[in-house]
Amino acid sequence: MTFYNHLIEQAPAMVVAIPLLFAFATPLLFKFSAKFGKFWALLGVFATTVLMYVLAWDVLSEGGDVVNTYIFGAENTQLPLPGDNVVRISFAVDGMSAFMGLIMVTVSLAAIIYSISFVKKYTGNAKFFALMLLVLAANIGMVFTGDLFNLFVWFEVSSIALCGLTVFRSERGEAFEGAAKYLIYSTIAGLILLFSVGLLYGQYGHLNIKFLSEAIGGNAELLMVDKVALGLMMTVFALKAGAVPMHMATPDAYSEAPAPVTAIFVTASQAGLYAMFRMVFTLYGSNIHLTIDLLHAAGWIVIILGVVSMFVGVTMALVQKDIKRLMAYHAISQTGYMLLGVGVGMAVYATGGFDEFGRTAMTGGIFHIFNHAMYKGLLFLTAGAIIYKAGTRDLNKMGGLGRDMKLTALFFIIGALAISGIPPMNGFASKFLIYESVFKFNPIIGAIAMLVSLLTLASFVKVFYSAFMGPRMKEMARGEVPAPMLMGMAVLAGIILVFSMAPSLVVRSLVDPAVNALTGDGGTTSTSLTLFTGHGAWNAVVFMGAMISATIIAVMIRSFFGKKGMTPREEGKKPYLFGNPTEIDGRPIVVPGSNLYWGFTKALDRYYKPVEKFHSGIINEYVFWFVSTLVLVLLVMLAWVR
Amino acid sequence: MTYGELLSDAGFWYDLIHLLVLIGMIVSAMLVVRFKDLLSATIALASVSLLLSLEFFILQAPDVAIAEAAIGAGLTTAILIFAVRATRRREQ
Amino acid sequence: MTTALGELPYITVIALLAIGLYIILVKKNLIKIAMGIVIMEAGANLFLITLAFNSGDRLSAPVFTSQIMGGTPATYSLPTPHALTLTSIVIGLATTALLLSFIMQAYKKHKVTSTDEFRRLRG
Amino acid sequence: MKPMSSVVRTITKLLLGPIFLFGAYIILHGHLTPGGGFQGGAIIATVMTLVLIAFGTRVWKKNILSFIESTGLLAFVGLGFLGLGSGFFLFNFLAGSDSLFFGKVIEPVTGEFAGWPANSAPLLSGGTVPLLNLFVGMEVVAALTLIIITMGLFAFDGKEGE
Repeated sequence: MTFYNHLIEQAPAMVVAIPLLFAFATPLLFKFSAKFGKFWALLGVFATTVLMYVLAWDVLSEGGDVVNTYIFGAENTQLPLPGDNVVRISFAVDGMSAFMGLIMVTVSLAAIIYSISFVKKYTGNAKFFALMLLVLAANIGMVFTGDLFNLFVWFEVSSIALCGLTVFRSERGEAFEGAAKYLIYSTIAGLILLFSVGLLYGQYGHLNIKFLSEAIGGNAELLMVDKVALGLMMTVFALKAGAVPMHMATPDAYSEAPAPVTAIFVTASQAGLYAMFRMVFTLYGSNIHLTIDLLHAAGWIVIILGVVSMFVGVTMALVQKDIKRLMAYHAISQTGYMLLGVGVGMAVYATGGFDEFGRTAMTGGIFHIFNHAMYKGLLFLTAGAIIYKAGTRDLNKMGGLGRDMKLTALFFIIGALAISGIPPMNGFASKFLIYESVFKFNPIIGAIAMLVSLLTLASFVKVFYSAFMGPRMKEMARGEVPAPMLMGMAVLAGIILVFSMAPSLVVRSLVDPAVNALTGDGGTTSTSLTLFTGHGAWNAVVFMGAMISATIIAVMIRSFFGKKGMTPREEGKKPYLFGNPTEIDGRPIVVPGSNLYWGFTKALDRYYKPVEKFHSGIINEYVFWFVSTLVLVLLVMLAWVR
Repeated sequence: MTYGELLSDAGFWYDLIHLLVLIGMIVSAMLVVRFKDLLSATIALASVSLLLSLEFFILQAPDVAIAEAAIGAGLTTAILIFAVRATRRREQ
Repeated sequence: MTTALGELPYITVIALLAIGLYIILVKKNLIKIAMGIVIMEAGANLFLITLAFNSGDRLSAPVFTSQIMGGTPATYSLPTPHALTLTSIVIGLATTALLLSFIMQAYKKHKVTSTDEFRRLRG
Repeated sequence: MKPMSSVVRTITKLLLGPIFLFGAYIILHGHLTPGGGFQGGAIIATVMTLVLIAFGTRVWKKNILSFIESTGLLAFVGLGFLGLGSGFFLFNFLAGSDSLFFGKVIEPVTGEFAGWPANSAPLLSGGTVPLLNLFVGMEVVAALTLIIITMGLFAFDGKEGE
C-alpha cells in the first residue's frame, strides 16, 4: 500500500482528529509561550486544510457519488455499509461532504490567520484558539458523519463552542444576551433533534444513515413516524441555518461575536443546511416512488422558508445601523437563496422537471453555499477590521476610513459586489443559475429573488458610503490594519476573484459531484468555460472581455470628443454624498448612513412596523415562533402527504 | 437469574414503585412551574433528576442512572443554586 | 414490556416535554427558563431509555458478568441508547452551565433577570 | 465563599474518602460494570463541590485543574492516534496482545485466549478501554470542578471567571 493510499484511507478521521489534537494541546503550549501557541494553532488549521484538500481531491475526482467510509475502531475502516458494522461510529465522505469540508477549512484558515493580530489585545488567547479549532472539528464532523446520533453530538458541540466564543472578552453586556438567546434556541432545537433521532431509532433499531435510508425505502408505505421525524429534523436544521421565522437569535449572536468567530458562525449555519439536504435526499431519497409526495411537500416547505428568509432578511438589513447586524441580516437573506435553489430541486425531484430545471436550481443553490461562505466570511472580516480601527460599530458614527484603509476598502468592494450578484463576480454566477431555473419553476418567486438582489446592493452601498467615504471622524485610529488581518481577508478575496473568472470549472469540479452525491443523478451542468442553464449561458471571460473593450471605447470617445478643460476635482466639490466642504460655510455635509434610504423605509411603514414588532427581543416569543413553525411543518407533513 | 427478571418477579411492588416514580416526576416538574421562590424550584428540579435516575435504574440502565444522579441531582443543582445566589432569589 | 404500566413512561416523556416547553414559553424569569430546558432534557433522555427497554424482550442491563451468572447474551436491554443518553446528559450539563453563566454575567452588567428586560438586541 | 462550620467540615472529611474511592472504582472498573470515565468523574466532581462548599473557594488551584483537563483530553486523542500506528484511529491495539496490564483476555474457565475483550469478564481485559476511561475521568473531574469553582467564585465573591 502506498503512502498516498494509506493517507486517503485515514483522512476522514484525521481531518477531525487533527484539529482536536491541536485544540487540546493549544492551552498547554500557551503556558510556555504565547507566540508558540499561536504558531501551533496556525499549524493545526494548516495541516487540516492540506489534508482536507487532498481528501476532497480524491473524493471529487471520482465524481462524488463514491462514498469514502471510515468506521472507528474497526479492523478494516472501509467496510461497505450497511453490513456488520452498523452499530459502530462511522464517517461517510461523499462529494457533498467533501464540498462542505472544503468550505469549513478554507474559512477557518482565513479566520485563524486573521485572529492572530485581532485578539492580541485580549487575554485568554489560548482558550480562543482552542475553541476555534474545536469548532472547526465539530463542523467537519457534522458534515462527515455517517450516523444520526453523531450528527446531534457535533451539532451541540458546535453550538456550545460558538456560544463560548461569542462572549470572548466582550465588555458589552449585549454579547451575553446574544449568546444566551442563541444557546437557548439551539439547545431546544438540539432536544427536538434528539427526539426525532429517537423516533427513527425506535422504529428501525439503527442510527446509521445508509442503513436507515434502505430501511425506510423498503417499507410498503410511508409510516407516520417517518413523516414526523423528517418534519422535526427539517425544522431543526432550518433553525440552525437561520431561516425566517426561526432566525431571531442568529443576528444577535452574529453581530455580537468577534469578527473571525462570525465568519466561522456562517459555516456552522451552513452545516445545518447540509444536514437538512442530507436528511431529505439521502435518508428519504433511496426509494423515490415511495417518498415522492413527501419530497414534494418538503421542497415546498423549503422554498417558502427560503423566499420568506430572502425578503425579511434583506428588508431588515436595510434599516440597521449596526454594521455587523446589517451583515448578519444579509446572511439570513442569502441563506434564503440556497434554500430556494435546493428547495426547487427537492420539489421536482424524480419528476420530469428535475432534468429540465430542477438540477440547475440545485446546482445554483449548492454553488451559492460556497460563494456565500467566501464572500460573507470576507465581509464579516472587513467589518471586524472597520470596527478594529473605527472603535465603533454604529454606521452613523464612522466615516472616511477609505483614506487610510485602501486594501480593506478593496476587499470590501469585492465582497459587496459578490454578495449583490453583480457580474462578473461569483455571486452572480450562482444567482444566475437560481434565477433562470426558478423563473421557469415559478416566475413570481424568480422576480422576488432578483428584487432581493437589488436591495442587497442598495444596503451595501449604504455601508460603503458610511464607513469608507465622507469626512474622517476625529476619534478614529489612523492607518491600515495589521498584516495578518489583511492576509486573512486576502485569502478569501483571492478565492472569490479566481472563482469569479472560472465559475464553470468550479461547478464542474466541485458542485456537480456534490449534487450527484445528493441526488445520484450523474449529470453535469457545464461544459467548457460556459455555464448553461438550458435557457441562457454565462461566461465570465467573455463578459470581462466585453466590459474591458467597452471601457476602452468609452475612454477613447471621451478623449476624442470629451469637453476639454474640465478638471476631475471640480465635480467632487459639489455638496454631494461625499461630504466635501460646502461652498457656503466650509463645513462638511454628511448624510448619516441610516438616513440614506429614509424615504424608502418610511413609505413602507406599514410593512416595517409589524416586522419590527416581530423581532421583539423576547426569548419566549422567539421560542413560540419556532414551536409554531414546527407544528405547521408537521401539519403539512401529516395532512398533505399521502 | 438476570437483573430484570429479579425486578419483574417482584410484580406488584415493582409496578407500584415504578408508578410512584413516574407520577412523582411529573408532580415535581409541576412544582418547578409553581414555585415562585427559585431556590425551592431548584430543589424540586433536583428531585425530578433524582426520580429520573431511579427510573433509569428501573428501566435497566444503571450506567445512565449513575451519571444522572451525579450530574442532575448533584452538579446541576449546585450551579443552579450559584446562579440564584448571583441574581435575584424570587421570580417576579 | 412486562410491567403492567404499559405506555406510562411515554406519557411521562410527553408530560415532561410539555412542562418544560410551557416554562420556556410562559415564564419570564431567565433561571426558570434554564430549569425548563433541564426538564425538557430529562424528557428526551427518558424517551431514549424507554425505547431501549421496550425493544423486544431484552430486559436486563448490558452487564457482561450476567453471562457468567447464567444469563444468555440475548437478554440485555439495548446498550446503544444508553450511550446516547449519557452523551446527551453531558451536553445538557454543558449547556446548562454555559447558559447560567451568561445569565449571571448579564445580571451583573445590566441587572436583568426577566426576559422583558433582556432585550437590548432587537429589531 | 467562606468556610462553613466545623461540623460540616468534619462530616466532609469523613465522606471525602469513601465517595472519592467510589468514583475511582466507577472509573477504573468502567469497562466491565456500569459506569466509566464520565460517571466516575462526575461523582468525584460532586466530592469536589462538597469540599468547595465546606472549605471555601480558596482550596483549589485553577491552573492545575486546567492543566489536568488539557492533559486528559490530549491523552485521549493521543491514544486514538497510537491506534493509528498499528491499524486505525482509536484501534484497540492493546487488546489480546498479552501486554502488561490491559491486553490479557483469558477465558476464566479454560484459561485460554478468548478473542475480543468484553465477552468475558476478567478485570485486565479491556485493552485501551480502561485507559480511555481513565483519561476521560481526568478530563471530566477537572472540567466539572473548574465549572463549579468559576461559578462559585462569581456567585459568592463577585469575581470574574476565566
